[in-house]
Parts: sequence; C-alpha cells; structure tokens
Amino acid sequence: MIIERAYIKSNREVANNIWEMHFEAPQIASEYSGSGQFINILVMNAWNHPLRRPMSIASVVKGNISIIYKIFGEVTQLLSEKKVGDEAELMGPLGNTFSNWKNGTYPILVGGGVGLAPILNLKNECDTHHVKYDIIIGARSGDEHFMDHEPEKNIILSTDDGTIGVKGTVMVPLEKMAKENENPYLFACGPEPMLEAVRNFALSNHIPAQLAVESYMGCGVGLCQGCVIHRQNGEIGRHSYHEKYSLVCLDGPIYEAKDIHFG
Amino acid sequence: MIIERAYIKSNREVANNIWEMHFEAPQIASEYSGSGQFINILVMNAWNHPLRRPMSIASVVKGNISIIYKIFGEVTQLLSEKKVGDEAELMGPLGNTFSNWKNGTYPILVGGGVGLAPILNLKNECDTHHVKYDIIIGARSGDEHFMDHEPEKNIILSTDDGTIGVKGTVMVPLEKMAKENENPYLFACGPEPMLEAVRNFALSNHIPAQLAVESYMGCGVGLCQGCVIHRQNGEIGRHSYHEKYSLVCLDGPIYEAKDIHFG
Amino acid sequence: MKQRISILADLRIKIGNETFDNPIWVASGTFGYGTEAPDLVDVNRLGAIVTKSITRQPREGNPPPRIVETPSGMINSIGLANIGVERYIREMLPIYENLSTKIIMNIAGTDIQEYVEIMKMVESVSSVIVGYEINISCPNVKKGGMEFGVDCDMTAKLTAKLRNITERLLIMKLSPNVSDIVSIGMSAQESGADAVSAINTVVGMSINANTGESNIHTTYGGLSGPAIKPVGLAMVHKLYQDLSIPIIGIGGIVNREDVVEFMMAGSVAVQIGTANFRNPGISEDILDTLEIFLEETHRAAATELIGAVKTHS
Amino acid sequence: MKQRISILADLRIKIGNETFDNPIWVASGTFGYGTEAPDLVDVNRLGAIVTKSITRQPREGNPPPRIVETPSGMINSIGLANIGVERYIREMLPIYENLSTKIIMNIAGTDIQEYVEIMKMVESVSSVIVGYEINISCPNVKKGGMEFGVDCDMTAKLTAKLRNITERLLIMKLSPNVSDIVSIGMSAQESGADAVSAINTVVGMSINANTGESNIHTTYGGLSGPAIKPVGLAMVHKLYQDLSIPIIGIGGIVNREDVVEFMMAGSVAVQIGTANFRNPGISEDILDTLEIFLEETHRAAATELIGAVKTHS
Ligand SMILES: Cc1cc2nc3c(=O)[nH]c(=O)nc-3n(C[C@H](O)[C@H](O)[C@H](O)COP(=O)(O)OP(=O)(O)OC[C@H]3O[C@@H](n4cnc5c(N)ncnc54)[C@H](O)[C@@H]3O)c2cc1C
Ligand SMILES: Cc1cc2nc3c(=O)[nH]c(=O)nc-3n(C[C@H](O)[C@H](O)[C@H](O)COP(=O)(O)OP(=O)(O)OC[C@H]3O[C@@H](n4cnc5c(N)ncnc54)[C@H](O)[C@@H]3O)c2cc1C
Ligand SMILES: Cc1cc2nc3c(=O)[nH]c(=O)nc-3n(C[C@H](O)[C@H](O)[C@H](O)COP(=O)(O)O)c2cc1C
Ligand SMILES: Cc1cc2nc3c(=O)[nH]c(=O)nc-3n(C[C@H](O)[C@H](O)[C@H](O)COP(=O)(O)O)c2cc1C
Ligand code: FES
Ligand code: FES
Repeated sequence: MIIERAYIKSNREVANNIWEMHFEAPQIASEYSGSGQFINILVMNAWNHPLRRPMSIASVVKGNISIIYKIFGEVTQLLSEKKVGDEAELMGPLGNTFSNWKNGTYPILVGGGVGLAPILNLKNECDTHHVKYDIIIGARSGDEHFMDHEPEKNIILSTDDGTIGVKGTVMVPLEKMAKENENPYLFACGPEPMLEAVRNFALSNHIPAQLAVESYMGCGVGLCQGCVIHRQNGEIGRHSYHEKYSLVCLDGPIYEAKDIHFG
Repeated sequence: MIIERAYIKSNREVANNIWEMHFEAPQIASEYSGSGQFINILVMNAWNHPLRRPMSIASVVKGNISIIYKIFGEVTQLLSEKKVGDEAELMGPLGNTFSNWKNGTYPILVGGGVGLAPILNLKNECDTHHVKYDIIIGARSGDEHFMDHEPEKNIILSTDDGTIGVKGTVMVPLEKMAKENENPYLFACGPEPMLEAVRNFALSNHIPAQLAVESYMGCGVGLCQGCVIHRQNGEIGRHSYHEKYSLVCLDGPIYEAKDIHFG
Repeated sequence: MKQRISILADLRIKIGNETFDNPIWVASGTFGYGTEAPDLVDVNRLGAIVTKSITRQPREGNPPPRIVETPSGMINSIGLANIGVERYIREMLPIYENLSTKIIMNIAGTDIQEYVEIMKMVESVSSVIVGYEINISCPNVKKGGMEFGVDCDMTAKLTAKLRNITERLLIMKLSPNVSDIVSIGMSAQESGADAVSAINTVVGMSINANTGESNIHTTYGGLSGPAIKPVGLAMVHKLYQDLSIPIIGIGGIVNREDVVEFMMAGSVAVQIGTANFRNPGISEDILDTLEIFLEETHRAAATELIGAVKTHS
Repeated sequence: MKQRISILADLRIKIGNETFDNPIWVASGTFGYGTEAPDLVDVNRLGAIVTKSITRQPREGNPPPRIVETPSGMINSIGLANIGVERYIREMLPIYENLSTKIIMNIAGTDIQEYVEIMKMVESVSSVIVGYEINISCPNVKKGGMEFGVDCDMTAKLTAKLRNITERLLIMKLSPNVSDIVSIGMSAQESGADAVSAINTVVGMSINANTGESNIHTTYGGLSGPAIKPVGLAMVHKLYQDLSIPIIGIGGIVNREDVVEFMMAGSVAVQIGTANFRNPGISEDILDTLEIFLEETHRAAATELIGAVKTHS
C-alpha cells in the first residue's frame, strides 16, 4: 500500500454524468493484485473535505490506472474539473479482489450505475485469461450507458425505461442467464438495492455470488472502524475482529453473498 | 454596489510573489468613483473560506478592473492559480476614495508592499488630470519592485537592502521631498508600520496626509461590524455610529491621518 | 431585485399567533439593522429580520481585531456594538413601519433589569416589532450574555419577567456552550417563552502561529459558519425531542439543503447568519431554491419538513 | 520510511516523570492499535501512540452508518468498537515491547468499577505501557463515557480511584460538551491526574436532505477535524490559565501551524486525530516541518512554545 502523486492522463465524460479518468501511477499499479481493489483519492490540498474518496480500479495497464466515476457531490465535481497534466494523490491499492472466476465456473458479471468499474475490470481479466462469461449492465436510461448492447457477444444492457437493451432491471436477464448456464457464479457491483436483489436470487437458488459492496469510508486502511458492513456469519475476515461487522476496507470490498447482509 | 461574475482577462506575476489580475467587470467599473475604492472577491464556491477577500482597485479602464495582490494564504494562492477565461465573483465598488489631490496642493504618493494598488491608481488619475506629483515606492528588496527607479520623473524606489533605488524605508526620500515642495499633501498605502511612520511624520510636521488602511473584513458592506479602526476624534463617518471606532468598509479605507490611530 | 418565481408549495409557518411568509430569516448581528445592503437584497422577501442585539445604552464594542476566518467558519468578538435602545426607537422603528417583512428585535442585557427596561421602552412606543429574541447566549461580553444562557434558574426568571411585559412573540436564544441545552430550553418553555432559537456561536479561539498573537482582541470569540452546522443540528434535534414550543434553527446555514436539514431536525424556521457576509442576498437565493425543492419533492408545504428526519434508532 | 532531518531544536517534552521524544502524538481511535498502517508511517518517530479505547469486554460497536463528512470535519459514532482488555493484553502488549515509541493506553468504561478492573489487569502484567488516558468523554455510547466527563464529582472520584492503582501517567481526557471545562479539569488535577487531554469530539448531527435520513445510525455522533480547532484552542487556553498540570492539546490538527497554535495556547504536547485518516504518515510530516519551524524561528526547544500566545487583553 502506497501513497503516490499521480499525473492525470485523461478525464472525459463517457456517459451522462459518468466520467472516466486515467492516472499514471506506476507504484500502485505494480502492487495491484486484481479486479475489486480500489484506490483512495485526494483531490485537493484544502481540508474542507478531510476524507479521501474511494474509487474502484477499472483497469491497470502498464503503470496506468483508470477509474469510472459519477458526479455525486463536491469532490467528484472537482475531480471532473481536473485537466490532463494535473495531479491527484492516490492511496492504494486497497481491499481484496474477486476470486474463483477462472476455476471452471461460468461467471455472470452484473454491473449497475457506477458499479461498473470493477465489473469492467473483471471482464477484461476474463478476456485476458480466455474465460467465457456473460455480462449484464443496468442503468436507469440509455444516456447512462457507454457500451453497446451486443447479445450475440453475451453483452446485455438493460434500462429501467427501455431506451436501450432489455427493459427492466438487471434481474430480468440475470435470472434467465443463470438458468441457461451450467455452474454459474455471479459477480456483481452496483447500488445496494441491486446487490440485495442479486444476493436474494443467489441465496434462494443456491448459486454462488460475490458482491462488491460500498460503505462510507474514513481511512481505507483499518484505522477508523467506520466502514463496517453486517456479517452474516462469524467466519470472514482476518482484519475485522468482531463477529457482527466486517471492515469493508480491509476484508472487502468483495464478499461472498452468503457472508454479509445489508442491515 | 453590485455583485458581478467577472471574467479573468489576465493573471501574471509582476514581481516576486506579487501578481496582477485584470477582470472584465463593466457594471462595477461603471459605478466606480475613484482611487481608494476596493472590491471584495469570492474565488471559489466552496465554503471552507466563508469570507470574501478585499482587494484595492489598481485601475479601471473601459469596463476592466485590475488588482495587484500578494500571495499570503490559501485564497490568494488560489487566485494566482486562476487562468484567463476563469471567473470570479466580485462585489463592489466599495469604500471611499482619495480626495483633495487636485486642489492645488502637491501630492506626494507613498506606497509600500502590496499597498501599491491604490497608489498606482491615484498616480494614473494624477497623470490623467495633469496634476504634478512625486511618488515613492518601498519594498524590502529589489525583486519585489516592478517599476523603474526614475528620479528625473519623480519616481523614487526604495529598498530595505539597497538593491534598487534609495536604501532604507520610504521615510528617507519622503522627508526630503516633503520639505522640497510647497503645500505637500501625502497619500499613503502600505503595511501598518509604514502608515504609522507616515502619520507621525505628517502630524508632527503639520502636513496633511491621507492613509489607505486595511482591516480584517467580514462583509465589506457594514453588516458585521468587524472591520473597525480606532478613531482619533469623533467627527468622521456617516456610517460608523460609534465614537471610538470607525467602520473601514464604509467610512474608509481612506482616512485623514489625524482622524485615526493604530491602537 | 429578483423576480419571485411561481409558488406552488405553501411556505408559511406559524409561531404563537404570528404567521410568517416563509421560514427564511436572517440572524441577529449578521444583517445589521436590516437597512445596510439595500442594493443587494430585497428585505421584504425575508420571512423575518432579527435585528442586531440592542442594549440599554449604546455600546462601542470591542477593540480590533474583532473577526478572523477559521476552517469553514469564522470567529467574531464584536462585543455587542450597537446604537442603544433610544436611537433604535428613534431611528429604526420608523424605517420598519415601511417594510412588509416582520421585524424581531434582539435584546441583550447584563442583568434582568436591563432586559426589562429595554423591552418596556419598546412596548410603550411601537407596534411594528412582532416579537423579541432574547440574547442570553453572547460569548463576547464580560458581564451578562452567556451567564444567563448556561443557567436554568436565571433563564426561567428572565423569561418569566419578560413574559409579563409583552404579548408579542418571546423567543429565547440559546447558547450551545452548555452541558445540557434541553434543560435550558425547558426552563424557557415553562416560563412562558413562545419559542427558542438555537444556536448562538460556539466559544472559540484563533492564534497566528507566525506572530504568536491572538487573532481576536478579547482572546475568545464566537465560532459561526458551516463548521458548526453539525452542532446546531444536534442541538435543534435534541430540543425538538423534548420541547413542545417551536424551535428556530441557526448555525452554518448557507444553502437550501442546510435549511431542509435544520427543518427536518425540528426547526419551524431558520436564521441565516455568517452566509450574509459573503452575499447579503443569499437568503433570497435560498428561498427561491427551497421553493423549487419543495415542488420537486412534491411537498405541499414547508411545514411538512419540520422534524421529518428519519433516524435509525 | 523517511529520513530524519538534522535536528537543532530540542523536541523533547516532559509529563510527570516521563520524557517524550517529541510532542507529536496520535489520538485514540484514529490510529487503531498502532499497528495498522506499517507501510505508511514509521510509528517509532511518534512522540507517543494513544491506542484505541479499550473496555473490559470486547465491543462490536454501533451499526453502520458510523461516519460522515461535514464541512471541514467529520462525525463518527463508532461506539467504542474494540477487542477488549484481555485480547489487548494478549495480542497488543507483546507488539509494543518491540516499539521504541511510548504507548499510552486509552481506557473507557461504563462505571468506575470497569475502569478500575481494566487498569488493574494491565498493571498486573505489563510495564510497556507508560501511562493511561482515561476516556470520560466519548459521546457515542449509551452508558458511561461522557456522563463522567460532564460531572466534577464523578471525575474527581474516578481520578482518585485510578490514581491509587497506578504510578504511571494518568491523563484524564476531557469533553468539550460542557458549560465549564475548567472545573472538570480542576477536579481531575486535585484528585491526582498527571495531565489532562482536551478535547474529545463535539456532539454533532448530520442529515441527508434528499433522503431525509440521519447520516449516522445513532443520530448523534462526535464532530472532529479542522472545524473544531477553534473550540479545542479555546478550551486548552482556558485550562492553561487555571491548571498547573500539563495539558495535551487535541482538535483538528492537520499541520505544523496547528501544532504551534495548540502549544502556544498552552499544550505541552498534541494529538493528531482525524488527519490520520487522510494520511496515516501525516504526524511524521508534521514533525519534520515543526523542526524546521523551530529552527527558522530560532527557538532552541519546542517547550518554548508552550503558552507563548500573546493576548491583547
Ligand atoms: C470501495 C468503494 C469503491 C467505490 N468505487 C466507486 C467508483 O468506482 N465510482 C464511483 O463513482 N464511486 C465509487 N464509490 C463511491 C464514491 O466514493 C462516492 O461517490 C464519492 O465519495 C462521492 O464523493 P462526493 O464528494 O462527490 O459526494 P458527497 O457529496 O461527499 O457524497 C455523496 C455520497 O457519496 C458517498 N460518499 C461520500 N464520501 C464517502 C466516503 N469517504 N466513503 C464512501 N462513500 C462516500 C456517500 O454515500 C454520500 O452520500 C466507491 C465507494 C467505495 C466505498
Ligand atoms: C480595504 C483592503 C484592501 C486590500 N487591498 C489589497 C491589495 O490591493 N492587494 C493585496 O495583496 N492585499 C490587499 N488587502 C489584503 C488582502 O485582503 C489579504 O491579503 C487577503 O485577504 C489574504 O487572504 P489569504 O486567504 O490569501 O490569506 P489568509 O491566510 O487568509 O490571511 C493572511 C492575512 O491576510 C489578511 N486577511 C485574511 N482575510 C482577510 C479579510 N477577510 N479581510 C482583511 N484581511 C484579511 C489577514 O491579515 C491575515 O492574517 C486588502 C485588504 C483590505 C482590508
Ligand atoms: C459577526 C457576528 C455578530 C453577531 N452578533 C450577534 C448579536 O448581536 N446577537 C445575537 O444574538 N447573535 C449574534 N451573532 C450570532 C448569530 O446570530 C448566529 O447565532 C450565529 O452566527 C450562528 O449562525 P451562523 O453560523 O449562520 O452564523 C453574531 C454572529 C456573528 C458572526
Ligand atoms: C473515528 C474516531 C474514533 C475515535 N475513537 C476514540 C476513542 O476510542 N477514544 C477516545 O478517547 N477518543 C476517540 N476519538 C476522539 C479523538 O481521539 C480526538 O479526541 C478527536 O477526534 C478530536 O481530534 P481531531 O479533530 O484531530 O480528530 C475518536 C475520533 C474519531 C474521529
Ligand atoms: S475505512 Fe477506516 S477502517 Fe475501513
Ligand atoms: S467589513 Fe463588515 S462592517 Fe465592515
């Protein structure tokens, strides 16, 4: 884990209010261990926002790291105003990674909203390792999508309003695809209601699933005890020394669906 | 008095740590009434610095306003990072003006440090009105000067370390020039010790003097009662409803030396 | 002056028998006597103006430096500089006759007698003032002020005395510098206050590391601005749990979200303080955007927000 | 790990019989047990580590959400999640044997008996702890915690009991959520405390205006960070006027200027809290720049700063 001043190599809006940024961050890139990990970004020196902002790593290519982010509040707004050549201070790589996706199961990747970054990252890793998979990306409307709906390549888009791809939530294509494939393993990232739906579906159908969860983080490194999520059973986490809660920054952000619940 | 979003037309370092910025601010320019007035600048939308920053107007030319500023802390630092085409929110014009400089007396203009802006402004007004004057500009060292030492044109520079112009404070040339001219009237702006020296010299030699003072300002418009300076006698100020103190933002920043003291 | 946008939501709020056009007021000491910035604000759009604290005699206030910025806030030690009640009656009340905004007069004193005397003087001459806000929480004067606000008995006694004098709104302004703001608020309620307002400034200090000097002449001053917003919200919410009289929320409000949060915590109205220094017209802007917020969230009335926070436990 | 720059100024400070290498400590609950971020900080450079509050039994802490950012600050309601004194003794003390930094153990309890029991357990096994900081000021637990810190008698009783048990440093950590912090500090001093530390967090609240939900599960939490720096400075300075025992300054410290200001206000040492979350190595950076500051201002020792503020009045 490193703190590294990183050059911003690109910063552009890829869909409505959704941005992609590339950093030159060779040190963090060299410690990176797989999709699911995140960085903790400091955008400005001023202390009006004392805390860093966690962002999933969307890709790591030759010392360069990318993120995909949505403008929520002041800090992501400032991030979007950064220019090529500006700097940001990154802490990372943090957290654990998706696992078991190249062990003979059939990965179904599910991403919603800005929960795209780790899923796209996993998609690329699958491609690199010639692992076959399905991927489903959900959004409220077509303008939030920046990929193409290509069912023939197993890339399924869904929109709440039906403007692109399948109309409805990601659950519609997901339930279908989980049944069509043997040994499905779900990998999901997105807003909490989506994760909860995926979790319920997985548990009741006895399909294994890994969820990339988010929680409000103070430090990202185990100092503040702020980032807890509810544990389902007592057996996860080296770092989380309690039974009821798990520290997302150290023992997450990737959890088996059966190990956690959303309170 | 107006609040106006103004385009930044230029922003450059004119001497060591001293910057000049031009704004396109036609509304404020149209209400401007003379050198000594100031604007109250808001550099960013964030509220970590709740207060605006007062800056003297250094020039007004056809809807454009300039300031000369020194980087002291976070806000002036941010100001220096602004690019041409960026915006800032200006409130102004605020405060009163130098007076009596074209009434047959011989103006001696004295500026020190960043107290240059209103003095340069007055110099230009004297030029425009063909009023003859002397001007003395002091600095700690030569690298803080951005004008030339031209004694033949009555432009005298002084430096504490003697690197440019007269060695010593502005008081050395000032005392000499005040004696050489008839009906001298002093106009001074600069750090408090300089103003205090000018004031003492003026009072003990019965020479009239106007001082442009600074004080910590909360609002610039009379709402906070924060910006007071000590009154010497009870006869100044429409707005300052107290005997002991005067509101610099409304009844200043220009005062007759005899009317105030520095506590 | 700005155009009023079309209104759907009902912005009116009520305290005692008094109805206010909207819940956006300006806080005492941050808006002068209401007449200082006519170019920058249409005061008639404000729900109410709470005027600068008035004492029996005019007060010079404290020596400079009186203010300093701090992270997301500022400290002030003005020391209740004001023109005194006689000039207030003579010069200000006539001006207020011509405003359509409601005026709340803020009163400060060093002992009960002083508060009583000031109020009696105003009661005897004018009907333009709709109510009084009683400053028992100023941290910047040697005597009086906060002494009352940290003591239940003194608060009760003062409130009762003033209640006897006036039928207009009586609002006690509470200090956050106490172990238990609720008990002070209860004392005010039980002694007849129509409402409480909270919070006044938090005691703070600022030092210039380079010169070693205190940045405030009186060493301590009152911290205000966004930095104290969480403190104000907590205190308003605590008061709301136990008091039955309305609470007027104050503390670091700079935009409509802040207003919504203070109302959800239990405020019937709010006061904008430090934010006026950045922009004397900010309350009008906040009012406009609050109307839009209510419409967008399909709320028929601002009062729907009061106490609406959903707590987890 | 960073290179130590050449030192001219003497950074050592003394509390009771204990000498610390420098006045830059890290605050309880913001640095875990001191072992969490080895990549990012050389803990041996710190003046001291104050470890996370330890209770008799392990505590799960409060449900999420536990933290939220506020203007220049944050609110937390961790609820004293900790491993309990038995695991602390078993797992942490051996690690501390190998550190050259001084360890101060922070203890929290719901009644006097709990504090006493914890301290006795540690006293009986270890000499690696140089002292105790007693948390009588946690706003985030239902019982105990702040109850002590707002009451002079309870503070006195607790301090006296603990003083009887230990000869190591006994530091009482004071709450800012009181009408009069000095009287609490005096109670601690008179009952035998070696020092007081101030301040713990300020009670605060945060609401999401869009969802209407409280941003903290327990509704109220503790405000920390630069926003509260002026509050911490004022309280340290007030304590310094009246107490004769050393004061350890806490509250929103993020850079060397903040350290200088807290020392000038009367602190013998300071604790870095929230700033660790942004950068766990920040204390080292502050230490380096503090050394430079002392050299540049021709001060031979950090102790010259203590109480050196020049007030106007
Ligand atoms: C492990 C992890 C990975 C994430 N990856 C991504 C990503 O790839 N792309 C993306 O757009 N977003 C991601 N987020 C969320 C992102 O951190 C927030 O959107 C961001 O912090 C918003 O900051 P803001 O100042 O713009 O908004 P604010 O106005 O501060 O807050 C808006 C919302 O953002 C969330 N938030 C704010 N601060 C934090 C914090 N310190 N920790 C966690 N959440 C916070 C809260 O839910 C808050 O209500 C991730 C969060 C976590 C925990
Ligand atoms: C009427 C007037 C005219 C001025 N004209 C100029 C000018 O032409 N050029 C120039 O460089 N400076 C001028 N100043 C001073 C300028 O306002 C400060 O340098 C600036 O506010 C510093 O802000 P900062 O955030 O960079 O520094 P900070 O770190 O905030 O403060 C550094 C110092 O600046 C001063 N300062 C900070 N905030 C304020 C405030 N709200 N009001 C007054 N002083 C403050 C204080 O002395 C403080 O110690 C003027 C001030 C006044 C009152
Ligand atoms: C410069 C200044 C002067 C103030 N004067 C008074 C006053 O005279 N009477 C009073 O009751 N409150 C006074 N206050 C307190 C405010 O009314 C308000 O309670 C406090 O500033 C918190 O609100 P804010 O954070 O929005 O500023 C003053 C505040 C400031 C900043
Ligand atoms: C997340 C968090 C957890 C804390 N936990 C404790 C604790 O367990 N015991 C304690 O005495 N103080 C605790 N504190 C208070 C800090 O030690 C410190 O007093 C306070 O945060 C103010 O300092 P700061 O503004 O530098 O953060 C905690 C603070 C934070 C932010
Ligand atoms: S974010 Fe601080 S412990 Fe996880
Ligand atoms: S700056 Fe506010 S009254 Fe002058």
